[in-house]
Amino acid sequence: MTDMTDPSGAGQVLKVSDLSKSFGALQASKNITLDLRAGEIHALIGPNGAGKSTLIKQISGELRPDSGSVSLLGRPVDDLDRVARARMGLGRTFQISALAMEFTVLQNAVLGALGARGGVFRFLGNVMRDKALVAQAEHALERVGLLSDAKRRTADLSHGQRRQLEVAVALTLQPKLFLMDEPMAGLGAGGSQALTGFLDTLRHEAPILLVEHDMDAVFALADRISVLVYGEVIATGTTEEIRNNAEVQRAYLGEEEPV
Amino acid sequence: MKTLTTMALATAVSALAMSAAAETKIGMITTLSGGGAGLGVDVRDGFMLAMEQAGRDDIEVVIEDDQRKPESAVQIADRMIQSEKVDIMTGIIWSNLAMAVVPAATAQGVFYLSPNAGPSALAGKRCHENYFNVAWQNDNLHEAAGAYANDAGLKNSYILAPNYPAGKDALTGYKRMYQGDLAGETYTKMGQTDYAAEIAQIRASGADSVYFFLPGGMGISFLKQYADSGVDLPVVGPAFSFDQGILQAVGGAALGIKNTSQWNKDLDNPANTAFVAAFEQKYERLPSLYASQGYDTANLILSALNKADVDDKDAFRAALKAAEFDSVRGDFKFGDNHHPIQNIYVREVIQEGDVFTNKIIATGLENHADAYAAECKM
Amino acid sequence: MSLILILEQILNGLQFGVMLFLMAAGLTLVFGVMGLINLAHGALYMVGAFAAAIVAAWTGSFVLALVASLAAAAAAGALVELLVIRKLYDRDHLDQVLATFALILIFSEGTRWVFGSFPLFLDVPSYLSGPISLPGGIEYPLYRLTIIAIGLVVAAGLFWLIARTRIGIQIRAGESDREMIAALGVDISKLYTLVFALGAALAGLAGALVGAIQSVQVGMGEPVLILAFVVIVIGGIGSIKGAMVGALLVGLTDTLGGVFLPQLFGLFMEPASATSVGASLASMLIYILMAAILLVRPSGLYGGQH
Amino acid sequence: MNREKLLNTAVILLLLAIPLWAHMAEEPFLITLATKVAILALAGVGLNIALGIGGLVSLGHAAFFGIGGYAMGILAAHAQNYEPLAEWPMLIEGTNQMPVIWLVAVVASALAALVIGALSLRTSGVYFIMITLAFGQMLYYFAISWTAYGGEDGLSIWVRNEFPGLNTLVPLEFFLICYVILCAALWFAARLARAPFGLALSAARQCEARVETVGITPYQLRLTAFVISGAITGLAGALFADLNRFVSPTMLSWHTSGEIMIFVIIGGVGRLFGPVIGAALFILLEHLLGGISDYWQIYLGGLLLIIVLYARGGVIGAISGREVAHD
Repeated sequence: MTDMTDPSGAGQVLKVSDLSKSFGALQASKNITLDLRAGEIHALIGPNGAGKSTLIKQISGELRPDSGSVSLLGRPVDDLDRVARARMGLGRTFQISALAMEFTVLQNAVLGALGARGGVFRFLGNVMRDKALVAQAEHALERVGLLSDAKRRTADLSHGQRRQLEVAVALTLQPKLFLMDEPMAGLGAGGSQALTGFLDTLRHEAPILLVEHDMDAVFALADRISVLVYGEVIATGTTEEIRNNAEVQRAYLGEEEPV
Repeated sequence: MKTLTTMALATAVSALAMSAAAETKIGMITTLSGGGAGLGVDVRDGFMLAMEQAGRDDIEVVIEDDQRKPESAVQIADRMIQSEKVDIMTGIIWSNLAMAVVPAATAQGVFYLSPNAGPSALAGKRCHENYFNVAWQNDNLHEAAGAYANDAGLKNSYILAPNYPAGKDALTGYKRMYQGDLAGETYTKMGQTDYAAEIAQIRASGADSVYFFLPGGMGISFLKQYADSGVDLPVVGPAFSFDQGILQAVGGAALGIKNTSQWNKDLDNPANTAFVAAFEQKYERLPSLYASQGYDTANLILSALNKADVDDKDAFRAALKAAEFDSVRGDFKFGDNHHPIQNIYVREVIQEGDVFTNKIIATGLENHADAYAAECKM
Repeated sequence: MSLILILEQILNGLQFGVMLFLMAAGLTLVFGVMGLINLAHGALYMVGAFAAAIVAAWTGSFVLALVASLAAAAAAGALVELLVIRKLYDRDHLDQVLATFALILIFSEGTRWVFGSFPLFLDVPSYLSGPISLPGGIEYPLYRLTIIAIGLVVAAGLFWLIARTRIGIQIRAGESDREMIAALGVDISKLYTLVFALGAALAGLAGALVGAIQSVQVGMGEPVLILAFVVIVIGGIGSIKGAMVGALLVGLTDTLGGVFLPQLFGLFMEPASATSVGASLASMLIYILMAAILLVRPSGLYGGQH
Repeated sequence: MNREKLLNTAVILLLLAIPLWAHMAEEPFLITLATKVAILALAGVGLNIALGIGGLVSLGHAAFFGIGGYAMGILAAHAQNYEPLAEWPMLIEGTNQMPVIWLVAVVASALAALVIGALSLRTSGVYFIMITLAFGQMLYYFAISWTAYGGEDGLSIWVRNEFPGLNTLVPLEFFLICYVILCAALWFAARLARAPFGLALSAARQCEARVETVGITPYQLRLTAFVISGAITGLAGALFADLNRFVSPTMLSWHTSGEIMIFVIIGGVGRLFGPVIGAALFILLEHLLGGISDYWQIYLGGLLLIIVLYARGGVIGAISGREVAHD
């Protein structure tokens, strides 16, 4: 196994050390260690059921690991819940979109801006007339290409558009790092390409830990790739290293088209 | 408007024409739906029987259901007084509803005649010249039970009642007359249906008798469970748990139990004989205590109307106070606080054919007045 | 206080708990399998008691009355399931609360319409009446012992049904995954009707058993219903085992609290106010118990995540 | 104006016009009915904040309604008997001034909502429904056995409490007080729904994970909503007690909780004016159906079933024909 973790810890935005989690007999995470550095896109790939979502949930604070530790921006966050980690600057998108379906697209984005700014406990002013919040929300929508849909009901969006909205809401938080769970799913070729181009520019704003099945996107975007199989990281390295890694080919890529 | 019953059934003219002719308007608020509706139905039926017998076409009775909710009762009362301009009100079964309605009604100049509830406050400090109680002050039947316990030589009673004001008044009333010791005193939960724990306490307490006040379904449950428990101490209670409506549901468990009442169907006076026969004929069931109270209330009103116009309040009040009517209880008169001074009898539950009913076996208290009359400054 | 009295009170608590279990089992089963919260469960208890009272009056047989209570409540349950409840499975809890609240109004007032406001008569059969002597000199009503026995037999039967039979397998499958049992080729709507009728029959049986020593009247189901809710919340909604433990806990707490709290207060207060304060506190005791348990375990003692 | 707004305007104007007409036509009971509608609608507006926006199905709101009622009853009873409420550590007198009573009712019910909410909101879904129901029952049994203030008999107040400058014994003037409070509550609820808090609370109902991911704790949102909701319902309870000049444990029973919920549902969940229309319809039905039969609750139950099963948007939904708007 190729260890590419930076031992010095410099520029580490996220560090996962020796994380383990079991559900009964099933060990979903086995001594996982990985990190995310400033300015990079670190892709996490692996077959279905490899434990990617479980890992994401432990990083975001939704699930508690049995052992091991997670640090954000150099600070251990094992005792912090999901809300606190979000406040520290962890922006997240979901595999199955988690949006307020009755809201308009803009309202969802404004909610993100509100969460970032704080001041939720205000009871009288009209939040949709708060110029700063709306501007921030519209800016985020514009960046993902959803501004023209701002007035539509979220429930009426296509699956791809919901993914875009997820990214936009994460953007409004101006996070220090992104955790993206399959943002390309259901996007179609054109949308997928557009989002790939966008994420490419985004990495300079904040690094991204990207879980993705779309291998074209992964190999186009990722600076580094980690391969998760049966709850275990079997390899971490540059796209080139992973492409050539025999173990990876055997365990994972071998079953698919050669990349 | 829920039920508008226009009297004067002797002549079947249109309701409209009659209400125009009516000179006296009586508002009856009573419980006709929900828990305890049986009592209201009996009061209403007794009351309307007397009205029908009188056959007067100048009296209109408006009947409304309070659902046993104080809030409903208050609002119906407001409407009857404000919109329908009733002269006389009656019908309320429960003390808490009476406390909510009566003070405001009498303060607005309406006469109120209680056919059932007799809370102590209305007999004492908060008595009112326009308020008459035709049934009893709440403590009366319990006092008679205490007196009977002395007569029967009971020396160590276990007493129980629900944990609410009328329950406390009941035990206070019993203790006021009772001279023996108490083997135990228990307040049960309101609406409690299982008395196994209390019966176990009674068994262990060494009591020689049990006195209980558990109105409605609570009494049925207690009696059935008591009969089944094998504890065979004599039981005494007020008439409420042994009345005609409820007795059939208790069944044999009540046989032989002594209970106190100001009325029974075997009271030997012409008014009562006629009443029992007429009630059975019209409604095809035996009259209850509540029916007798409704009947007396109506006859008291009728007797006063015969002597005075209801608009002449002082004259009408005096006519009510005189209480010159043939009560089914025999002698009936009011004390200074407008509460009855009357005999309270001891009855025993018997079986006639397949119907459970009561017979009078003794007089518990003679010409008994309530304990609060002195507090009434009228 | 003698040991015998304490033992007798424990038996009383046990009997109360067993009766609550019969109510709670149906509620928790219906919630576990169909995800439905049913406020009208108390109405089925009332239906059972009324059916028993009527059949007992006709035939004079208590056994037939019990059979009638099971049949009538199951039939009423199946009917309600087919007409109303079926439409509620995919709805949120709010719709379920309201629709079943509406059913309470209809059942209660409908029963009053048909049978009037006076309580009906239902008595313990002569062969079960009166007390028997237990070892240690306890005199205890035979009928209450019978209730304990019937309740325990029903509980055992229910555990067996769920653990060992085909229907039980389907029920357990339905709890974890509705699609899976559809995939197994089970007619899910028939299963739901069956489970609902089973729950209703248990409630009806409880109503009839209890009706013989209490009063058979409109509205008799509601106080019991609320206690049954407390039971399943304590036990964990959907768990039969939780319902059993919760029922016994509530039965014993309520009975023993009602007996001992006033005496406890009597140690340092004058008797009149001690009985009053003690009785007040005793009536709130099970709710305090429930709040305490939920503080420690928000989904009850044996509850999973729902 | 869309149809929902038109309907809302018509309803609120009608609620004002009927008592004004009744006053001139000397039909004081109609005014009393309208007052009851306004007060029950206020209770519904309170519940709707928790239920409609926050999705908190509380079957224990009777607790706050009753606490508001008892705040009025206790203060006024002490005032009418000239007995101080407390002599130690300081002398506290009862009062018959409505503004003071309202303040106490709001604070007391808000505190109760804080305690009950803090415990209940640890659970969710069906547990939440049941635990709120159980807390309501706990207070109900407490009130029944609390004989110092009447126990099951309740507390009667001989004369309605006073409001500076008005004669509250005149039905119309008391109605206007209630009407103004209802309008203020509606205004507040409308603002709240659009405010940052309303947006976040509504989002927490729709998708808890979304709210957490943007760094907002749903528990705090819900607890705040529950407290506001309880306080408004408590204020309605104080007014209701003053309307009847009477308070009893009936106000605390779970049937009351069910009825408040029925107002909200008949009108339409989450609709600003849902409780107003629901309460008006409920009172109307009670009086119309009550005239047909003693067993009117059968019809009420049937109607409720139909609305729940076939008309999920309630009356407003049926008339204005569109989903709840959140803009």
